[in-house]
Amino acid sequence: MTTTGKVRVATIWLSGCSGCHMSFLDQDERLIDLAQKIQLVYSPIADIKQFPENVDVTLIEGALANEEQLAMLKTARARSKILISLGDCAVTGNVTALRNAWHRSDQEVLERAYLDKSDLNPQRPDQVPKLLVKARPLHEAVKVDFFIPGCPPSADLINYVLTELLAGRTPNMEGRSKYG
Amino acid sequence: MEGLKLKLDDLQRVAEHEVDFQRAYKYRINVCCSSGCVPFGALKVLKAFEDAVKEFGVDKECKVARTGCIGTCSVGPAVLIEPGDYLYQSVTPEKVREIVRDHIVLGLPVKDMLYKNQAYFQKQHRLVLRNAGKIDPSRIEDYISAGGYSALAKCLATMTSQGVIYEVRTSGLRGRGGAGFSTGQKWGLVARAQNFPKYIVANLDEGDPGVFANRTLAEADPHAIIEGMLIAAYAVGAQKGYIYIRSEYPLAIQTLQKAIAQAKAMSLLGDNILEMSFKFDLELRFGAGAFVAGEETAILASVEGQRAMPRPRPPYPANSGLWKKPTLIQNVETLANIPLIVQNGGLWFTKIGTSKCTGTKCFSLTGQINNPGLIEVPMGISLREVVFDIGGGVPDGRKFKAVLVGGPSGGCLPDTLLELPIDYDSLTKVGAIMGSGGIVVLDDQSCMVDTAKFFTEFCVDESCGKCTPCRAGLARIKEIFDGITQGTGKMDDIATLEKSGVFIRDASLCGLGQTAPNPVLTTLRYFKDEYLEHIVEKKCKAGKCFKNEKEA
Amino acid sequence: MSEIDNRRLLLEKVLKEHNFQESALLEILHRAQEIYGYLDKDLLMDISGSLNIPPSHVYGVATFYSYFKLKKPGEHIVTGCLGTACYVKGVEQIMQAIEAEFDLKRGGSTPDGKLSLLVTRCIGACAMAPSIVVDDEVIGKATKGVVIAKIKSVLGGVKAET
Amino acid sequence: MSIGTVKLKIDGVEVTVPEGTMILKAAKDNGIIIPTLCSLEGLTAYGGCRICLVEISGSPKLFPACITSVSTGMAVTTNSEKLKEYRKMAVQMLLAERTHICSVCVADEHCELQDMANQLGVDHVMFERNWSRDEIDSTHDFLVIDRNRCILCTRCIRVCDQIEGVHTLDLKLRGKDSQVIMDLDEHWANSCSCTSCRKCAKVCPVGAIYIEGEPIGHTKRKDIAEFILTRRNRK
Repeated sequence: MTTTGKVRVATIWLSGCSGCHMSFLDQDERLIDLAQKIQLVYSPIADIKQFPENVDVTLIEGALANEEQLAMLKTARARSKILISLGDCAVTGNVTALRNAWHRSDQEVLERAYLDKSDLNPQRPDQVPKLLVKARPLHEAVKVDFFIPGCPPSADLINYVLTELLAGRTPNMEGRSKYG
Repeated sequence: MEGLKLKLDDLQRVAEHEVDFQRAYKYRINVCCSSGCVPFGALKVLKAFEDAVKEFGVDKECKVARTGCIGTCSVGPAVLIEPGDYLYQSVTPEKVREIVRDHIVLGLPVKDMLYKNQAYFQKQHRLVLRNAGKIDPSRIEDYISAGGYSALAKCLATMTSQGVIYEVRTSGLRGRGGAGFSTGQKWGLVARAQNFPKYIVANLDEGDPGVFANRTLAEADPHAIIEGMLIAAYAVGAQKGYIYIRSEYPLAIQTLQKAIAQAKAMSLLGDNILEMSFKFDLELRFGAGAFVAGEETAILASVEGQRAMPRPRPPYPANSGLWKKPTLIQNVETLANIPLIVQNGGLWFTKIGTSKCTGTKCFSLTGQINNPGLIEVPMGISLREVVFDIGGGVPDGRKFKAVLVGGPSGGCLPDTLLELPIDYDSLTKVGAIMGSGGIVVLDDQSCMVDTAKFFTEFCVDESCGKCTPCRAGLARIKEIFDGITQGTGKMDDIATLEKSGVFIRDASLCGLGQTAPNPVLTTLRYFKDEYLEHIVEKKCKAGKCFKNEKEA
Repeated sequence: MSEIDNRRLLLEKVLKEHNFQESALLEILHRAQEIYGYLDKDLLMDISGSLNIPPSHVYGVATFYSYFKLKKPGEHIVTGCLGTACYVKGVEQIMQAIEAEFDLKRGGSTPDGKLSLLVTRCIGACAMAPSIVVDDEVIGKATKGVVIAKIKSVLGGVKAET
Repeated sequence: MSIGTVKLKIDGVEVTVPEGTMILKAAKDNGIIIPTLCSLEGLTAYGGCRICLVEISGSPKLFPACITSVSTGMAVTTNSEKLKEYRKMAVQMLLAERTHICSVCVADEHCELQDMANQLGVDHVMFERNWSRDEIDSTHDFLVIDRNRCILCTRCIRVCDQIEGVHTLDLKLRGKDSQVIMDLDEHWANSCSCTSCRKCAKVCPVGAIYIEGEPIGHTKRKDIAEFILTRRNRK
């Protein structure tokens, strides 16, 4: 915690559809209560360039699919006390991981996505960071403290987990999570 | 003699006649022609002996016999000359003339060809293998002259079925198939079941890689198995039996087929056995390459012609087995003990072994060891005695590292546990099992992680796929091992291995799944440093791992 | 009478010996494989019909046990024993050498159908590990050189001395 | 012949049930629900999924409730911490075994495996997943099988054999390679024995067998086997 006395929270968007962030925002009026207790120090919905030091809680949406994301994830892990996988892509790989069952090389995956399946202007991408062999859930690369599954997870569930953590309790997912 | 319908008193006469017949020979040359010695040319050696005794004109005083395994499989072909039990090793057809000339004609054993390691036999106690290597398994008369079928005769003539069960119970004999359930108790359960017909299944589906005790027994002394089954049938009231044998054992199958035919011809199988109102039929059933079929309930499915998938117990086969009828399932090694117990009494048997674990156990001794082979030792003998005194220790001046007891689902035990007495309970306590008696010795060039991975792979291949832990769980464990041995292991892997191992052990349906994690759990327990070395330093001291296994 | 008819007659004899009993399915599959060399789908359908067992059940049993071959095997068969004792004694290296020498993978055959390489979990010849079986002949304490020479001689149709 | 009754305790509650009742049924009849996957009323018990394992006091072993019958004086625990942990483990192993991606699955929100995960609080899978990629057989007019979602519970095989009576389905191979097959491993359209009765799709707990174009909530009918049996026995 910082001098403001608020819990420093970050959110990260890796390979996902941003639906989990939408769900986060769907907490609606409860966000106002949350804002009393937390300070958003990094997020795709805030214009902050660098992932800061000393973060209390980081929520990460999306699967781990390329090397840039892996570096980001490692930074986040090193600088956060609590790391939370937010949503199915982060928890299972989900849609992003569909390519895993295809068992092809990263180049073939890119060609399929940018050339074969492209309706307009097929072109070979040159700015995509190098893909990992498999798209993975986050906990296969770093230690993850809590999981909020769902595609997307409900706003209620996100709120429940955050509220419990802010109160210093361990969330109990039994009967609450909605896998998939 | 074949074709003669034996009566009770005839047995004695056959035995005496056969003994007289054999006494006419001064020497008996036993050539081991079991699966272990044949590939080394045992059949040619047998032929050479037959020719040589004729050549030297001693064929009237020498009986050349084709026998089963003597146990020294690493130095085959082995030849045992009686009297005096002179054991020749690595005999070649070229050396046969020398042996016959010196030993038989001149009476001077050829010293430098004799098997040297006397300790190999001194610490053994051969009950089950009493006749192995000494009788011709293809002649029922040989077995009868060695006292065979007299226990059956004793049962039929003088004992009630309850009396037989009493002796077996008194003997404290426990199932030699691995689990170690009390044999007498099991017989009592089947005998009590009031549902007919009843069946007996003799388990010769020795699927444990590295184990060949049952095969050896069947090749060397098939009638001991048949007699044991007959006595069991008499005791529990069964009239039909099956011997379920691996199809990978062609010689054992042949030997048993012949033995069954002989027993039938002499009215030792079929209706009115020994002219008594006792009836028992015996058939062979062939396995087809499924380790799990050795499991008690899976073997039943297999005998019935189904996929060998185990089912939960209860109901136990003693009440609901083959075609839902009471069925006694017994390992052949257990059965081979029975004639001795009946003959000598249950109390006699308790004097061998330890108080809780009576009798002996056959072990197949293999791996990095000087004297691999088949041994039979009293229960309670220490691992050290087996590995070093009998086995002669590790060859080529290397260091002993671990011993694997109990087959692919056994445990890897380190040198600190070498003083452990071999019995069911002591082994279970340290995470190993008796299993079907496989002992594999590993030297310091073995990697324990690689070893655990090898056994896990075996169990993954052999899992029947019915229950989740064994099917899905073992496959995950195998993947974790792939990671660790290819350099992508994580520290979390150790906890995951441990957690899933314990779960698979506790939650699996049958013995295969319940014991499959043993190699993983014991290597984690005794050789954790090697896991850490693989995960943290990405190093394998033994040089087995981190090779690019998955090329292309 | 053609060869195929003969084989069918033999199979029929086996079926009758076992009285068309469902419980003899394994024995019948064993014998059918001996007669035909392997179990193709027509054969399995035939057995299924003869014993009145559902085809899926027959197929399930035939594929459960690794001893049954559903594909035509090579003319010559080499089987490596991957039992514990053989593994500890280095059978893996011999297998890799065979794969490299004859350009085939375990479980498969050479394109000309001359040679199949199979694996088994223990043939019980552990004391003379490592063991390789070349056309029903067990080679104990095998080495790369001996095994490869043996296979070559078998393929060349020369009766090799052991 | 009268059938006796048996008194036992389930989770501390004393219950009385007919002799020979399975623990699962005894518990259910007394309001205690033991989670299951492979078990289905009207079909023979299988005992494969290991979700319904319970503890019986006096034994260190665990027993599948679906196939273990009650006995007098038995004290059964259905929901200890260890059992919960083990159930979670079994569900995780099933989720990791093949390709399960709920968000693109026909059975999403109508899947017993997914429900089980949620109910038990499985919020992630500790194992790396195995991404199976078996061909989807959609050759049949309307029945589809996607073996990548199959959990090998064999409900379809049992309903096909025991209720429909044709035994089109069975398992091939063994262990992790086991697969549900039609006849001699034919494509579904070529199956000579299939009657297209749809029962397999109705009992499939996951999205492995489904009816093309039909909402899965409409297809699934867990009580179908028991329903048909009751109807058949009606005089």
